[in-house]
Amino acid sequence: MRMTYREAIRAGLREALTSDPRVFLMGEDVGHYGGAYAMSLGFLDEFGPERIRDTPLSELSYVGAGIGAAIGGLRPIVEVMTINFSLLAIDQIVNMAALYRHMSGGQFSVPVIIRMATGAGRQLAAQHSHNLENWFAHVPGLKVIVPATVADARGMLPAALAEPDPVLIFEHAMLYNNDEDVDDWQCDLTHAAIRRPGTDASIITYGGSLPKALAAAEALAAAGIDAEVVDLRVLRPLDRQAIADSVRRTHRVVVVDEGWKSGSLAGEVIAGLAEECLYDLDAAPRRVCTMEVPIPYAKHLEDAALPSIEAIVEAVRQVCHA
Amino acid sequence: MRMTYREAIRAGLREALTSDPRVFLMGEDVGHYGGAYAMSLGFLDEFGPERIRDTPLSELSYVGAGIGAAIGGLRPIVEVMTINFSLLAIDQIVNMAALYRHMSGGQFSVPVIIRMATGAGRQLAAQHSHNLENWFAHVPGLKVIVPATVADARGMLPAALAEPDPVLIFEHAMLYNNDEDVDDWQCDLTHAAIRRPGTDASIITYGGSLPKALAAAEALAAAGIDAEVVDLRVLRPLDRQAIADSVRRTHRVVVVDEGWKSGSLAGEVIAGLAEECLYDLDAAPRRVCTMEVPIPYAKHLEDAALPSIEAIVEAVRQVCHA
Amino acid sequence: MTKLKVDAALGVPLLTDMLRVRRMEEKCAELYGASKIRGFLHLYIGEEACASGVLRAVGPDDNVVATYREHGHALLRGVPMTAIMAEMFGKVSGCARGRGGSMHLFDASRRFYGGTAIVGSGLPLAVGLGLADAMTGRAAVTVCFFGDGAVAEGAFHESMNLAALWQLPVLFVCENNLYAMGTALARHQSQTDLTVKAAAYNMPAMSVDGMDALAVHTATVEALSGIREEGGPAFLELRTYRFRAHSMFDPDLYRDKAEIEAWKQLDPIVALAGRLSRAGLLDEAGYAALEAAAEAEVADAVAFAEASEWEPVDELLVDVVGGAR
Amino acid sequence: MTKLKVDAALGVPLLTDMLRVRRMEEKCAELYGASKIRGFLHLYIGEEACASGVLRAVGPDDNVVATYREHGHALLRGVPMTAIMAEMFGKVSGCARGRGGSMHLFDASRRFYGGTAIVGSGLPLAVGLGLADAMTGRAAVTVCFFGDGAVAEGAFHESMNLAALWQLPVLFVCENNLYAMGTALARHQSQTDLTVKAAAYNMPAMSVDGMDALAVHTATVEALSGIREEGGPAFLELRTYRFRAHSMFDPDLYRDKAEIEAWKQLDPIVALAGRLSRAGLLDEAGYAALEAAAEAEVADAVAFAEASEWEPVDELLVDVVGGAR
Ligand SMILES: Cc1ncc(C[n+]2csc(CCOP(=O)(O)OP(=O)(O)O)c2C)c(N)n1
Ligand SMILES: Cc1ncc(C[n+]2csc(CCOP(=O)(O)OP(=O)(O)O)c2C)c(N)n1
Ligand SMILES: [Mg+2]
Ligand SMILES: [Mg+2]
Repeated sequence: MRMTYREAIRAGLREALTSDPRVFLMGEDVGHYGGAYAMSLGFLDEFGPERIRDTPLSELSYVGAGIGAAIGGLRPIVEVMTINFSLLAIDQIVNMAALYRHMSGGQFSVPVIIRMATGAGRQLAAQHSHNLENWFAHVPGLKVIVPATVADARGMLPAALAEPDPVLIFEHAMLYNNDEDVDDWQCDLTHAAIRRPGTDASIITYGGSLPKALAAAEALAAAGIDAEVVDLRVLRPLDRQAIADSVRRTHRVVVVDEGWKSGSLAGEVIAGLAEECLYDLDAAPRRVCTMEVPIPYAKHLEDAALPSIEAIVEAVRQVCHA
Repeated sequence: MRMTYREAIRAGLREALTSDPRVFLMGEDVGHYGGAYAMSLGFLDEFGPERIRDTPLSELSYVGAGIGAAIGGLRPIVEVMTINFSLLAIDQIVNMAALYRHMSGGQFSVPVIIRMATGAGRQLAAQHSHNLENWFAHVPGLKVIVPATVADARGMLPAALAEPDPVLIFEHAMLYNNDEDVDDWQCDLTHAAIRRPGTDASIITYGGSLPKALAAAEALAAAGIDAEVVDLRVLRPLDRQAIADSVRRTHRVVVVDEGWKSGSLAGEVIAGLAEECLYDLDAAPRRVCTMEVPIPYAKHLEDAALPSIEAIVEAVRQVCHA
Repeated sequence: MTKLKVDAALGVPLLTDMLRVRRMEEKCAELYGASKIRGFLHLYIGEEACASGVLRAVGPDDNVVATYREHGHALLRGVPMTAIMAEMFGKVSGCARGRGGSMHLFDASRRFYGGTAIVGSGLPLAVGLGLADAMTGRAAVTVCFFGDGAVAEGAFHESMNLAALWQLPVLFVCENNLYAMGTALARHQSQTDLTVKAAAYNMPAMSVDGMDALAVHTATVEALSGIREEGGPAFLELRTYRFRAHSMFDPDLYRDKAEIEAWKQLDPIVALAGRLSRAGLLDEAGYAALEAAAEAEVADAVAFAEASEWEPVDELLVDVVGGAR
Repeated sequence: MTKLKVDAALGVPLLTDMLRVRRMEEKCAELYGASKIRGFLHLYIGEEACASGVLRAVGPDDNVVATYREHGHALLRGVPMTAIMAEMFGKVSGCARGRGGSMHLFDASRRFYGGTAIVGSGLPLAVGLGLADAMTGRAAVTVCFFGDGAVAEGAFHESMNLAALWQLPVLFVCENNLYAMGTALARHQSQTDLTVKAAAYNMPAMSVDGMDALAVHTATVEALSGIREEGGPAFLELRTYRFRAHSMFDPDLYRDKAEIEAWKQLDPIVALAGRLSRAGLLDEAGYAALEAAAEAEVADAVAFAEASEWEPVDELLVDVVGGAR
């Protein structure tokens, strides 16, 4: 069945709301507005205001209330409009959701889902273009997932709802209108996926950068370089095995990540490879990340700041000809 | 002159308050209480309530007000009691302080200093034991410094006050009572420092882990391994040259970092080395980080979670015998 | 409430202000359709009496902090329309070199501090600017605009308390347009009388018809003189309405057409023009001249923006931190 | 304010509660000196009337959320003193397996949700628990304790608004001990009458003498029945005082000795014991028996804690995430 990434998320939300009375959706403008990205358009009529809850602009406390409601036995899906605003709620996510189970000696579960749009690319400028998934991926107690395909957009939400722990879902806003044929969307939250097998180099990426990586791989194929594209899917815990396996086959690696380079998730991937399979690397690994600059509004500057297909192609060429 | 880390910070604060009328200190309990870590004891009497400002428990807004006062021409030193509470203020730090200059086209400077205690080791449990310097070090527009020695505690604050940009100072709480003879404390905010030269392996670290790294190096010396200890001092921008230079000499590297391993600053250091001097590495690099768990209260569990001298020694042995 | 007497010395400038903002933004909407302007664009149409009434009362030494719906505030603070338009085009001649766009207009020389897009984030900034002025003895007020939605943020609460506690010269101006994006006031505030909030901080408060530029102006003059005399902050609620959708992406499904129409009857430009005309202070030709001037200014601004250059890509990393540019 | 009539059926249990908390904490202070207890230790001594008065009014189905100064709340919620003491020793038999310590006491079976140490962080949690109950139709109230200092946090503002907006069954109990660490109320609140804050959220509020366990109890009963009947939240201010320093690290330089002494004259234990005695409801022997029982319980708890095991180090990573333990 052909559907967009947005439709896939919507279908997952609707299924959850329909099948589990403990599930409800809460966030800014999820109700009367229908979701900033139209993710819940029509849901208010369908499920009523008790289960489709418009919140005030109070990120810290409605995220915290979602955490509390999860501890209280419900299965809240909290939508934070974008990752940019999650900084106002990050204390509750890190200091409450992530720690609560362990520091209580395992007495409580916190099965809350926190979804948010992430990423740049739409000329929304510095305060509305963050990629900070790596921050959340640093925190024990959280699970961090990044659907990059329509099938994962469809399948990862139900999988997340089966988790006993807080799951953060990052939806790159540039993916919402992508469409694909989706037949089998059942999936796990433990494995990375090879989106394009290849033998000459591994391009490791996630989220909004996957389409760029695949396009780069196509361009490289035309030039005789057969790149494998690995989609991390889950940023915490990382599927280090899959990463290492790919690199042990190709011996060359480029990591593509829309985060700023220093301290990026890409850095963690490379560090893990250096620790685990240093001698399998036939060339110095490379990162294609966002330039270390607040994202500017002007299109040509934003484009220059973000990872591009050309930059990925160039990086793969370099590792292959090293 | 012999002084403690605490006295060194106090001396820097006093000097700044005395010499520059634009400087003031603001934060929770910096005045009547004298600072949670007694950093400003007596300052209220000495400098008066206009310049030693007790704030309400309103991290987001007093940090934001410090940013605003800096934009307005002052040189605020904002004390956030500990890094744990900075999560409540992180939106203002990232979305305002870090971005303001660039997104205004360079019209404004934000010369604010934000100081905070960081780190674990005193049985303060999960919510009071964070190390998240790596998060801040990820953000363009910020400068992140981590004095690990008494001389740096003395010298880095005046150097930070000379910066035109937001500077975050992380003071590891386990260092406050350390003492040293300090004669020359003039320093820059650009270079890492070799705290112990060595030839067999590089131990790269910062902040509260430096004393552990030095102790490990001593233990290793007794066992015939001559380890170099590099103190990063500045986490953003990283002195990548110094890191690479050390490893090019020793060919073996262990990075010690009290942060959780996945997504740690240590990972960034290793990633940089893999990119820049892969062929200089004679053994897979290793990280000694905090276990990926909320820090427990019980002493034996906290100790087990944190980097230990023994673990550093063991890691260096491993890279040396690889 | 009895309407204030209108006089030409104030009425005509206020009308001029509002017309300039209105025509500029209508053009922006058009240019958005033509893809000349991109990103988020939040129009102020319908709310012009707020910025004009307030900013005509503010002096050059005062500071102004605004939100992402700040085209009107920037313009009426004195930022040239050319620089605003160029900014929205993303050109280097823009008031933020094209880096900010619609949501991030800045002008240091006019003490216009943005243009920030995290709801509520301007309030701590305003407190800090007020603190700097109070500590240096600079006689100035910081005027901080924000919406009703921002009132729900912790930043509002903390900033109001800080400003009142430290008696800082800050005027908090809440442009209550009854909606935070698609969320009506009563769905985001348990207490919809926003002046009651100010009492929780011991802060003087006034609520004014935000569709009446003269009333806004008078209230602002009063509030500012209170602040200048007493030193402490004040809270001003302006009851207003946006005629357009929240942003260009908003299908505006959450408001009654009838409600929108009723508010449009209160158009602040039509209202003030009518009063000036009835008072014999502005005839048709006079009004037409104002219109024509506004349109000419818009045309100039667009031409300027079109003709301007892009910031060279190799300047991308300039001004991330300080240093020679 | 006229004192409530004291009756033995309530007065003696309240006194018993307070004595148990007092003796337990005095022992904790001693054990801190002996390095048996480490980390932060925030004593509640002087404030016992608050927890006892409130918690005697709360039912087993209700939820309780507290702060880092929560030994008394945990104990009076029914957490065994043995488990509390073992927790402070860091033993696996503690109510959080020794992972939490003084600031993080938990007991799921008694609906005691901590024990959290980020000031203000319990309020959103309480809102969420209240929301869960409201949505599932579980008849229960969530009682949330916090200090005057927490009132300055954005979390307070946002949580009060949410609870009132959604009419959730939450009782917000502010233990106003006049200081946030070393910062006196008037130095952190521009409006020191905290009940005015509740008005900003349209929430009913009461202020009570927090040194009088009976008054606290009566007010709580009233507030709870209001919540159970109306559904919506309420705010209760308890005016109290801590006799000891903020934590074991605090040299307590910011308070007048005379002020402390004056408050000590209002010791809630002495006050209630005196009233019971004057009313002929408790004689010296009766009081001595309560004392002795409390002391015996403390001695037991310490012995239990001493005798308990440490959590094995190889369980360090258990329960970071869910799964078989
Ligand atoms: C912290 C934060 N949360 C959410 C948003 C998304 N958002 C932008 S404007 C807006 C509504 C703000 O309403 P209000 O403060 O009333 O201002 P108005 O747009 O009505 O002028 C929202 C939810 C944001 N920019 N920042
Ligand atoms: C967000 C946050 N900021 C600062 C602290 C440090 N701190 C712990 S308790 C406290 C004072 C709290 O005062 P109050 O809320 O009145 O409670 P009390 O201690 O008087 O019971 C402070 C500043 C903290 N734990 N959390
Ligand atoms: Mg609004
Ligand atoms: Mg207090």
